[in-house]
Amino acid sequence: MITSILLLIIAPLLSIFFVYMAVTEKDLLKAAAYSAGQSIAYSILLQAMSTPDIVMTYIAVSVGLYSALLVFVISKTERFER
Amino acid sequence: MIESILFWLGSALFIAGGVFDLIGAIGMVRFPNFYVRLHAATIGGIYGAVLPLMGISLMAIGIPELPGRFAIAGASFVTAIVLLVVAPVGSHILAYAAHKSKSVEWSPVVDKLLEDEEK
Amino acid sequence: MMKYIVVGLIVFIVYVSFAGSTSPYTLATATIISGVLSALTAKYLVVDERKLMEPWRLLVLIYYFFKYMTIIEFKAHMDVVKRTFTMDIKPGIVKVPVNAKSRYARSLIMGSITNTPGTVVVDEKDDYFYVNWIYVSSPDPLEAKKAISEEFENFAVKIFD
Amino acid sequence: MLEAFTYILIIAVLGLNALVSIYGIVYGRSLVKKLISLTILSDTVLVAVIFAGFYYAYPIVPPVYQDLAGAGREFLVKHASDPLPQALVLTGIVIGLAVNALIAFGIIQAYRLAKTTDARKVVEVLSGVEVTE
Amino acid sequence: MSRRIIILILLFTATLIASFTATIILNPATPSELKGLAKYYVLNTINETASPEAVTAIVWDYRGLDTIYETLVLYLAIVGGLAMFKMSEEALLKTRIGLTLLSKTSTKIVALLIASIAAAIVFHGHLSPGGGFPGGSAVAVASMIIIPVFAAGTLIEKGVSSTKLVAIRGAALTALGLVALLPVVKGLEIVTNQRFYPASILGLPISGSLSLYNLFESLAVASGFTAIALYLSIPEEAHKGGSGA
Amino acid sequence: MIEPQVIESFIGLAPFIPAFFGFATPVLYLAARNKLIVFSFLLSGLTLSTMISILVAIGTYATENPLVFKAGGWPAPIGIVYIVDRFSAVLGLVSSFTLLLIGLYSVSYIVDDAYPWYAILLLGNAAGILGVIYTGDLFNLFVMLEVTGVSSYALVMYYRHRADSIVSGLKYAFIGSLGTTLYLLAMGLLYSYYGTLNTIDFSYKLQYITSPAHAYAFGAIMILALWAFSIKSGVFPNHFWLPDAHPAAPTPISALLSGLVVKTGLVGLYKVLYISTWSISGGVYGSIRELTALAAIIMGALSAVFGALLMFIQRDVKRLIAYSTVMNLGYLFMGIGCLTRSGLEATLYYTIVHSLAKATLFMSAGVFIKAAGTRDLDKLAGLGSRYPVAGIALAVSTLTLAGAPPLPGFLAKLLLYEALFEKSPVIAITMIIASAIGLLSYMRLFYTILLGVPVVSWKQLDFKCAKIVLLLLSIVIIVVGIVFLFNPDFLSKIIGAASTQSTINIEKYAEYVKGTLRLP
Amino acid sequence: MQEYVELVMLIGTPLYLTAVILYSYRLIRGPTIPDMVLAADALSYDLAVFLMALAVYYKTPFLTAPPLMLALWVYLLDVYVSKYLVTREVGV
Repeated sequence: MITSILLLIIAPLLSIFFVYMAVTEKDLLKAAAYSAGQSIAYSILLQAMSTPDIVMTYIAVSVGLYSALLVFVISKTERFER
Repeated sequence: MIESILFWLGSALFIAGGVFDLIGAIGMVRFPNFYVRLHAATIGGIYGAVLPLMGISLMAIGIPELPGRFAIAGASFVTAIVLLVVAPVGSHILAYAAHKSKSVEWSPVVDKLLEDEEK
Repeated sequence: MMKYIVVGLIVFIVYVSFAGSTSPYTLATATIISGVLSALTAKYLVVDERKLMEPWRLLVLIYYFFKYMTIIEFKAHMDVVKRTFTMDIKPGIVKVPVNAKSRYARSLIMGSITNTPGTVVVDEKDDYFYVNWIYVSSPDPLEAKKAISEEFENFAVKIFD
Repeated sequence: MLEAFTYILIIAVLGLNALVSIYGIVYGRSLVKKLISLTILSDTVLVAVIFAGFYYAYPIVPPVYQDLAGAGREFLVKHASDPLPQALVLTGIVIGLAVNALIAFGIIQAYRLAKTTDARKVVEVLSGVEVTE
Repeated sequence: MSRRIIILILLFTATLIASFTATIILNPATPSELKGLAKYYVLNTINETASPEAVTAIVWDYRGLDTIYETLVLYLAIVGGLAMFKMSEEALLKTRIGLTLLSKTSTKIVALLIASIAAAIVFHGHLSPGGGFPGGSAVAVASMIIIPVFAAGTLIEKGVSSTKLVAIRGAALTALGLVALLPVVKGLEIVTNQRFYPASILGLPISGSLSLYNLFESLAVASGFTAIALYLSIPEEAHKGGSGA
Repeated sequence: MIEPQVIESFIGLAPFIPAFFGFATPVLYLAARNKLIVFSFLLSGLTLSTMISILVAIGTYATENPLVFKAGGWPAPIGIVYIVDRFSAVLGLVSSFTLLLIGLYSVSYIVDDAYPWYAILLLGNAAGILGVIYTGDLFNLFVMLEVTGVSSYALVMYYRHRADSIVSGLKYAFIGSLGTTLYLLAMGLLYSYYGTLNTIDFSYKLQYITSPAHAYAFGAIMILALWAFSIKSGVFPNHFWLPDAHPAAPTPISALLSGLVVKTGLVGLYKVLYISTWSISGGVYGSIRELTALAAIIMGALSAVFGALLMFIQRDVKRLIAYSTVMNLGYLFMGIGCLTRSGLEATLYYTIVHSLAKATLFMSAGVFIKAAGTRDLDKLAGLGSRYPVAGIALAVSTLTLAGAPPLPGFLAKLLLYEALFEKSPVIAITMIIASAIGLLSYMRLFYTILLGVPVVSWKQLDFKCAKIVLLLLSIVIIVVGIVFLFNPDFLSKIIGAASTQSTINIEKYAEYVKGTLRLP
Repeated sequence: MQEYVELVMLIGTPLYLTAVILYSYRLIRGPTIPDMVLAADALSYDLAVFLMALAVYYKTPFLTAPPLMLALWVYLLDVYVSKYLVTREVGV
């Protein structure tokens, strides 16, 4: 019981940091890494809610594909937000 | 009998993995630059992840009333193997990329790679 | 032919142990999948088919795996754990000569070096590895090799060359 | 009490994250930054939908039967996580991915044409276009 | 200590304090049981859809129409990207840099491991969590790792092109659509499962159409993601020469 | 005659067939690599779905009750059901017919080599529009909105070498996906508080689930849904993407977007305000519902006035037509916000007229634009006499939209005016003012193109398909106008019966659908 | 047996979650990109273990696939970011 409660507290608190940093960061590659961190935090929350179908799909899309997509986009456009 | 031995061996590995993970994390925070932090991350990757995963697979086999214990054991063993293959590549290519792009400031004792490249 | 069987066997084992059951359904699908995947990938994975015929290489690999995970790794871990608290570090990149020829042997050495805390391979250029070392005791290539990669190379040559 | 605290905390955090990401969508300078904020917003909403079906049970397990005969029905009804929001979110994730991939393509193409990803400058480029067809 | 960090810490503490006080003042009753609709799904999934997995049962049977149109959305996005990015993949064959030796060797092994794991996820999709989309995306990891490590030209050289991949995706989705459409010939509604498809073949549990859907969906997802990665990996120099603004 | 029960099991095919044809197109393209084959495939898909929608429309008028299609045989709320009442059946018929004509027009309009992708996107869009109109499940509505949305974003960005189309497509995509994300949040709230996703089931749950917390949740659901739908429809505070996106697309797509895609928000609002909350009578829920409707009316009124004013100052002909869409969607939101039988009647008729006329207007303007190579209105002067068919179509559609008497626009405006006057004279007067300002712009368009003096050279184009389409559409518009205007009986049988079914007889409607529900 | 599992988890949870927080600190602070990606790596390997242990704790074999996926997809992040840093163009 205490383990899942701990997860339910820590994961959202971590996500605040990652979301805020991702939104305010000027270096877009760093922002992509923060967004990956945010996805990891959310997937802890989802796993604590015992939804493995979603976690699998969510990790695949949000940690993997979005990061790859963002790196592709950054490599084809520009890295810093002015 | 054999099962409780497996369970306790697995739990010992799991907890030891936690300790190593914590030490790795401390190293991650304390070390001064990226090239040194790589080694802390390796601690977290091998004794902090591969070993406890094997521990979990032993632990799962050691609990007779656990439903689907062989599934858990098999999956965590496969995960351990995948991590063993993947973890060095992660550190290695990150170090390679950091050195190539010169994005990290550090003061090494000796940097043969840089010397050879400048030659 | 051998390479297809070996690759198929690996796929079969991974599939069954990940699915975690030995029901007829799992075994049936595992057979189909291992056939398909080995037909597709074996030619890219296996370079020299003759080496697959020598089972002692596999025994050495397993022995190496256990020795590596317990003794070598433990020593290296303790070393870096100590440095985590004392902060007694002297990082640098040293050159390490390597004699192994085949790609798999070299990769095994590189992976082993990187997986031991304290050493990370940064780059590889004509018969030299450039290794990032947490405590450079000596910048000389041969001495560095003795400290870092000698044992790995012996095993790797036995297994893959 | 602890459960109530986690309940409120998660709602508060999801709300805060949604607000921060909407801020990013509206005030982000770069189109890529807007895209990142959009992904965060959709992720937050998806987690919120999952949370809509969440309830406190120990342990909470996936809604899957161990065997095909259907044993353990009573246990699952008390301990299974809600399957319907999971199905909805599965749909939502894929749809979000599709939209974001399309937007990413669009951003790259816009950069090729306008040589910038700054949202305001891109709009300036738009206003200077001769209307021909 | 920049302004960003200060705002972050303020937000963090404000959230914590707000939820503390809200808990103490409101102390809401937390939900402690499943909703009625969800109970129905959990209780009846085995009898009605022959699948012990309630999520897959909802995704492909109870609410199968949603999922088919969701695949359509992803398909349209990929096609839209292809329409926007029309250019030759020849440029990929010219320069092939790739990454280091270790990453190449490991990627080979990892790709094999991933493929077998993904197959396990796909083929057990109706029995355990997972299914078409997670399995297909796991296959796509393999090809998406190969692209940066070995360079995309390697794939092109082996005869993989994005148009072909989209065609594979279209073919897989056509097969998926046929699976959904076939019950119509017997006067049943589309996406009907258990009244048309058998629950098992030769004693192997396949849950009717669910395993077929999973198979085709995974093919479609894998080829679609690979297509996205492929035409995003065409270098910019190739674009500058030909068709500018 | 086919029994309605048989038709019921085929309704699902109407959106599914275009989707299926879309799936099969790339294989066909790789096999044939021929534009004509791909487009005939496209047209056959659209024809099939048009035939099904005709059948469905006949079926709904053959019985008193709506048709209920259960996907996979599952009753609501367990599975997805399509609830097709007369309102949706008529809209579906008009939409699929217009889509077919737009597809035919595209044959001669799309000449570059990305045509197979264009065909797939058009088919996907057709699937999405028909799905939005037919579905009776609020989450399925979200999926269908996204199908429509994604294909529209991609189609707006179809001209990949033009900065304006890419940038306005991006803007559209950002705003649109923000809207649907909010709608998804509303669906989460809906499931969390009411435990259902089906419209009729929701309406029955509203009767006995009441608490302060539920009132807040209901308010949030309504606000989020209204916001999302107003984004999809391009109504006042969220209209800013529309005048950029609609002109930037290829002309058939402009016709599609302005004629049909913006209506998806309207249909969604119909499903939320009429079908799923009909059971509310007074109380907190009642006032929330009234307020939402009032908000829709106010947004509609503002958008009508703004659209009319901004329309007047445009020089770009496609932008002018796009602003006219903003104005007309404002009228429609005002109509749907009335919550009365006459309001719904006026909305339905106006929607049909607007879909046909706006598509015709865009497509006829497309002929002139293609001929003159510019979108500047002044440079298009006098081209109407060079292309008689397109000229006639332009004249018919402009006069329709302006509300000239024998044409259907007149009756539509009359009905809307009466409905709004019942609600409040102020709103009715707002509509008249906006309408008067709009009239000026329509007349400017009409006079410049048809009666002006040519200033640029033009190309002679071979536009056989376009000519057929425009002629057909003009005839349909004229016939619709004459039939409905001079035969009030017909009007009450078709449009009146539809709106009666969804307002006055809604209880019977819902009881029938409830009979098909299986409550867990 | 269940009480022993509870005990092991009671000892293990603080260790792993503290490590998660420390890794996240490095991920948020990490002055350079490689630092951050390395921290994300270590974070997800750590979590892979912990989430796998959650399967034993919740007594269900169905929570085992996500940790593996986490490890794999973070590997993808590594590869993409380092390839970008080396060549600026991912696909070549």
